[in-house]
Amino acid sequence: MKTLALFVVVITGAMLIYAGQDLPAFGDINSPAYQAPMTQYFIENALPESGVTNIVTALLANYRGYDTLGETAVIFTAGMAVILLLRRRET
Amino acid sequence: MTGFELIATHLPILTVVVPLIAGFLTPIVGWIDRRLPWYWVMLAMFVVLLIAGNNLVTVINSGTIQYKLGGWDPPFGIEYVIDLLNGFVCLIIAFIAFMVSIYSKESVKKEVPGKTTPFYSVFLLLITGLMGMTITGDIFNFYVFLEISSLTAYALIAMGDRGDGVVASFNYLIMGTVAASFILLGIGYLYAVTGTLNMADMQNLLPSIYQNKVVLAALAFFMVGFSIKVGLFPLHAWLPDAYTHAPSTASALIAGLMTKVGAYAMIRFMFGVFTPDFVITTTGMTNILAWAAALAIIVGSVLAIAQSDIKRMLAYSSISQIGYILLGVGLANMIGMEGGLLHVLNHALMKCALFLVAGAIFYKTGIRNLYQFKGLGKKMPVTTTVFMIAALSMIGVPGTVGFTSKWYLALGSVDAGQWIFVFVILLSSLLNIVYFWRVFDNIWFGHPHEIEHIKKDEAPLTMLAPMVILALLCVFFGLFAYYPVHYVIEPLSVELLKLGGMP
Amino acid sequence: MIWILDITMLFFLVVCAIAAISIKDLLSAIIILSAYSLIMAIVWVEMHSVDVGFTEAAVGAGITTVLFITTLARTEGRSED
Amino acid sequence: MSGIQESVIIRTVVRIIVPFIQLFALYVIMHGASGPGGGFQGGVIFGAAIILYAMIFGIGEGKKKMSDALDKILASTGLTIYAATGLICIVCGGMFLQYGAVPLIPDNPAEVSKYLIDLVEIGIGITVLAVMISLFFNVSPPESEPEEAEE
Amino acid sequence: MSGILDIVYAEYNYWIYVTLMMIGFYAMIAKKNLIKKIIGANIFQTAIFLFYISLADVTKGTAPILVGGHGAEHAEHAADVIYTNPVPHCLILTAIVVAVSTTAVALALIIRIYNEYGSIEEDVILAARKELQPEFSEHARQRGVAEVSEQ
Amino acid sequence: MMVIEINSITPLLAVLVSMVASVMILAFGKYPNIREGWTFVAAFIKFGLVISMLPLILKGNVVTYTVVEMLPNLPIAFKVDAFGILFAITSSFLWIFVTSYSIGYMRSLKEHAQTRYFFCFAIALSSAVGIAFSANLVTLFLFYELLTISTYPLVAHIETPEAISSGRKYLTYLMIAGVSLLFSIVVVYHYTGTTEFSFAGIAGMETIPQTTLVILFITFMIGCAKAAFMPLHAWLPAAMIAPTPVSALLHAVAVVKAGVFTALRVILYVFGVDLMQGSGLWLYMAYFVSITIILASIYALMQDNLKKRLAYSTVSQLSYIVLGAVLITPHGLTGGMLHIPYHAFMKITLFMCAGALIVTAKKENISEMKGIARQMPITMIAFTVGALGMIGMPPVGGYVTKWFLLLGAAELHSMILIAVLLVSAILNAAYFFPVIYVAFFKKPDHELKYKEAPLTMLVPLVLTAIVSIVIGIWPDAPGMFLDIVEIAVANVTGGGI
Repeated sequence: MKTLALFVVVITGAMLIYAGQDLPAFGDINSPAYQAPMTQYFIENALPESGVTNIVTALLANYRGYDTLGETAVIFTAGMAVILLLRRRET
Repeated sequence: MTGFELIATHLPILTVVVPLIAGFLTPIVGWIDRRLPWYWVMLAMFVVLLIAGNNLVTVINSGTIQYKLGGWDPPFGIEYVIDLLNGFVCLIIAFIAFMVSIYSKESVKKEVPGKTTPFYSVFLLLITGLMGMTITGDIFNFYVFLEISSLTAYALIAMGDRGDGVVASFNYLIMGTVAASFILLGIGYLYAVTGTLNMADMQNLLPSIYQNKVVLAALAFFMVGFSIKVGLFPLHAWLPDAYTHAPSTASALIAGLMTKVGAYAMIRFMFGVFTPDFVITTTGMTNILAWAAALAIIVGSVLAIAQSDIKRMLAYSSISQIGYILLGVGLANMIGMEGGLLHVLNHALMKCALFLVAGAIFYKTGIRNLYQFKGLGKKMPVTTTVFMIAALSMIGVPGTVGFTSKWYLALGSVDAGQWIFVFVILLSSLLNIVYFWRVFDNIWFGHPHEIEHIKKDEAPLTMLAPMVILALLCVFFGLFAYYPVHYVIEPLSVELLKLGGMP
Repeated sequence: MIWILDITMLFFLVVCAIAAISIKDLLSAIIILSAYSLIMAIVWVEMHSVDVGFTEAAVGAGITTVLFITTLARTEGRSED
Repeated sequence: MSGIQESVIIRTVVRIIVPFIQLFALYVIMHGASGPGGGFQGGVIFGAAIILYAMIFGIGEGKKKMSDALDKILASTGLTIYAATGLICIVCGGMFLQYGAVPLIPDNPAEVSKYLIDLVEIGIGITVLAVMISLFFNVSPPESEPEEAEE
Repeated sequence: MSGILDIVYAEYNYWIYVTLMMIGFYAMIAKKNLIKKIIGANIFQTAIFLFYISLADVTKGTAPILVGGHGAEHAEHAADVIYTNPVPHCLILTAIVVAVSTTAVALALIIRIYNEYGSIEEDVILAARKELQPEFSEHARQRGVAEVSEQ
Repeated sequence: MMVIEINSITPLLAVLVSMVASVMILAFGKYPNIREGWTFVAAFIKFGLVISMLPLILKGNVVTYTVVEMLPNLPIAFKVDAFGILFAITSSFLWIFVTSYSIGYMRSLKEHAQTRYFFCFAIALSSAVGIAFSANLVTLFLFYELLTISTYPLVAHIETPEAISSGRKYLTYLMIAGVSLLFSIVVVYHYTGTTEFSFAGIAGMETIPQTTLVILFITFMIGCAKAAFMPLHAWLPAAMIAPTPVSALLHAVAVVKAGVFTALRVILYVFGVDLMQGSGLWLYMAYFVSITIILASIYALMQDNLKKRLAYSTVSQLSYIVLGAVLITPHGLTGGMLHIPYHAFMKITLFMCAGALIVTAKKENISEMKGIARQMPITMIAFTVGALGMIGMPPVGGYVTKWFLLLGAAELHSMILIAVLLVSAILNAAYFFPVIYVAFFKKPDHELKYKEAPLTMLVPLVLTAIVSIVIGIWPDAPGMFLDIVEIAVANVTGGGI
């Protein structure tokens, strides 16, 4: 089992390192992700469109508000799941 | 704008939001009266079914529906895109879930006593998760809903057999977490090189950077992640236990839907995020997939023969059937793709019916060992007939749904010049006969020693009705496969493979 | 630019991770995991993602640890590997 | 944990500190729009306050502050606030969660969205705190708790 | 700074996250103790988060909270500031919540497993399961066959 | 020859009648008289419907009906032509007799699960007629599989371990056949884009490369394992464990004839006469079936169990039919096709006699049948009639088909095939005469105290014996089988005889 695990882990690691060669450098301002229209749009429009100064909040609650609804649903699901698993009886 | 039009515009989002809100409110509904949640779930599922049906009809009539959540334009906000593929899968989800929700009344009462309210809450959230995964056009949103569906699935599976269910669920959780993390990593990779999260946008941006190693790594991580999710052969370890030990309702739902949605996601990512020529020719990913699927078909069938627990047998059979779907996709030609997609529908119908039957038998007799099924044909004639029809369908007898997909897959394999896959499909038919026929023999020919006089003792109507409907549909779509094929599958395959000069 | 600090903390992360998975006493492992989360939170804040760092501090070092420890209280504290 | 629970100093400190943590949590929730923080972090901190209280004074005491039923209802309510906000946007003629469509303040969708973001953050906060508490109550050992033994 | 250090520096986060991922992944697969597996899962997931956050960072950037707060009076000042990429932050906030939810469910499962089998060691549980389940064994299958041939 | 297609729902009704009846049989399972009443009614209606199409067919038309387009370009459709109706008339006509016979047999032996028996029987008959009327390979395959599945419970009817294992054997052979058939259909569809039968063979078959064509032909013939060609015959003797009416109708008529029918459909209507000749496949197939003819006869000779001997005789006789078809000459074709009904009538008579012996005398082995003819003269006379027919003695029907076959072989100047036919006739005589001799002339070991079988059994077997003689005396009576066969042969060869 341990050998197999090591094997799998090493393969995964190899894949990660392989991909790492082409990843944009750390802190690179010219990375595709930073230069993408999406990022620039958010930085420019967060305040005028959402009225909040924290861009992450604007993203979280407004542009990607639906993701956050899903995230809250995940939390709720976890709560329900734990109730389902550990509660002896319905109260 | 009238109220009706208002609702019509927002149907795409309602597909997901209706079960979601219903799921939130279930605890309150259950708090009012403990018997209410079932009716609540039924109602919600019925509404979802109508919506999903409407969505598909709209898509067929007037093309892809786009829905901008929050009113933000696609690359910036999250977008819902309903095209033929996910409209079709959504309808399957909605329908199977509706059937299972009807069925669940008695079964849940017996198998999950005293916890019906949270059970139904989780049930609805599972549907939400599956719907969300299917319908979304944004890869990160996909991940969020993937996690909703996974968490609910863990919880539902753990409600099954004491001990076994929990261990099965835990193993699934570990595997599922690995899968989800891989997918998250893949999403991160794609985001790192494209700077977008929208699937359509990504598909436009990716072709220019296909030589980038990150893209290939992302594809690999996605494939491994989804392979775990669908239980493709070498990564199937969680599946048999999970299916076997879950409560009947959950087994039917998860077996009918979870893996289908996983397969859907695989198809979506392969052909909707990457481009067909990249996955087919540049990387040869489809070819690898086809071989893995062929292996899964054989190994799943062979292992199914070795089982004596009926649910376990069905679980291994699922592994092999998933192979059919992925084989069709992996063949990557028109006919094979049609077969694979058609099998998504077909397998959902058949496997759900079979698991419901196994649940009904367990509900009535407490038996899961198929060698103890003697005399069941006389005791539960309707249930066993449903089993018979669904099983014949799995075998691929013409006139049932199993035949149509098998036909396409075989034809697709011939078209691809892969004769070996034809033999795999035919061999698996034979193996299916072997393991299902043991059950037939025991059901129809047995004389139980212990029960001298067998009385008819069927499961309650709420359990029987969905099984019978599913069995009838198995035959209906076997004979009238023309309709799904003509309206959905054929245009869909063209669209996916980018044949016919579509952009 | 405080990249020396950065690298030191990242190094600590690896040390913590290895310790967390190899120590046999589970309570210690959990506390180390908590420390790992905290360091991670600091690293993130240092990378200018204050929201995420804040959350990780509250969740990873807070709730997750509490849940782990309460779980330990209901199960057993030692691991065989 | 019994040792800690009997310590007078800790009990007093906790009794004093918990309201402040809660206040801080509310601040974090409301401050999410203009600085780090938000519904989730605030909810977790608020939940942590009650968890801390329950750890020191026993789960029974904790449950007096936050009963199971209340917990469930809060969890549902928070999410319902969120989803209802989305649906209100639909009713007002926008897309789901299109805050700007709500004609709360005419001609200034950004202001509307600011307030609705706060509302949504509160919804998240409520759900998160309820679930966090529920998680803790369910995961923690039941035997130290006399009420549950009666069930 | 020497050339090698430059390379290491340029991508050091990536090497760390790869290492952390491998550690976590290894623990998930190879560790027999269930809690260890979950610890591994946590490390695994945070490693991915680290990757995302590294992706977001920009040299000389600042946190994505608009400088100068509300209003347009500071707009000209704000234009000079480089903000880090907010998108991964948003994603990871969501992902952290997902991770903690998964952990909670996993811990609940572990408690249930411990209640059933009295152990959280995988091999002990496996042995206990084999003992408890004669009906899935080969023996039972053959017994089934024997019943058929008795007739 | 102009072939007019007439669209009519009658073929579907003919198939569905017994399906509906099977439901009624289940519904009235608790009332045996009503239950069997339904069987009778269905049998008569079915025969009526089939025969009602005969005048149209005799005019040289075909009746078509498309039930549903299952997949694009893949309909479930019926097309009744002369060859199809030949098989349909045979099986639906004999169902009437066998129904009566079954009632007597099952009630005399107080068999269990009679409802299941009649239910499966009705389904099997539907399938047989469905096979006869299929317009394309897929429809044929559908009913082919249905036939396999519905006859399995009949074979394993008595539910002893031996029966179950025989059932398994039956299933194994036939399902492998089914899979092989499916494979062949897929290949045909792949190359030609259609599976619809055509009088001259499916257009486009000639484009298939030679090797593939040979493999295809082989897989098709494996698919026709219901026809019990020699290496694949083992299921047939094993299936003899079924109740005798099942052996009689299904394993002398419906199932095995379905196999042969399929083989002929494939040879004549898929490959087509020209392609068979062009590729030389006919010759190999002719030699191949010749081996079956001879070997099976020798096997029959070695059996003491009467039903098993009849089973091997069936194996041998079935190959006559295929032999006739692959001779490709009009005479050979006539002989082969004509043997379908002729063999059916004669063999069913023999089986029903064997069943009567089991019911009244409880005897299955030939060596125990000494002097039995004194007690059961009618049965044994009918048996003799059947046996004479099989050997090919006038005036019983069998000589007609043998004559045509010999003519066909002679036209080809193939001494080997002629020799095969003659040798097999001698072998037939060798395994039937001892039975007759033992029954009529040997003295019983001790006093025999039983009488004839019940009337419900006796009447059908006498009637089929009479029919066997009639078709031998007036083979060319108008509207009789020879007329139909002539039209069928004209269809495939593209002209008159």
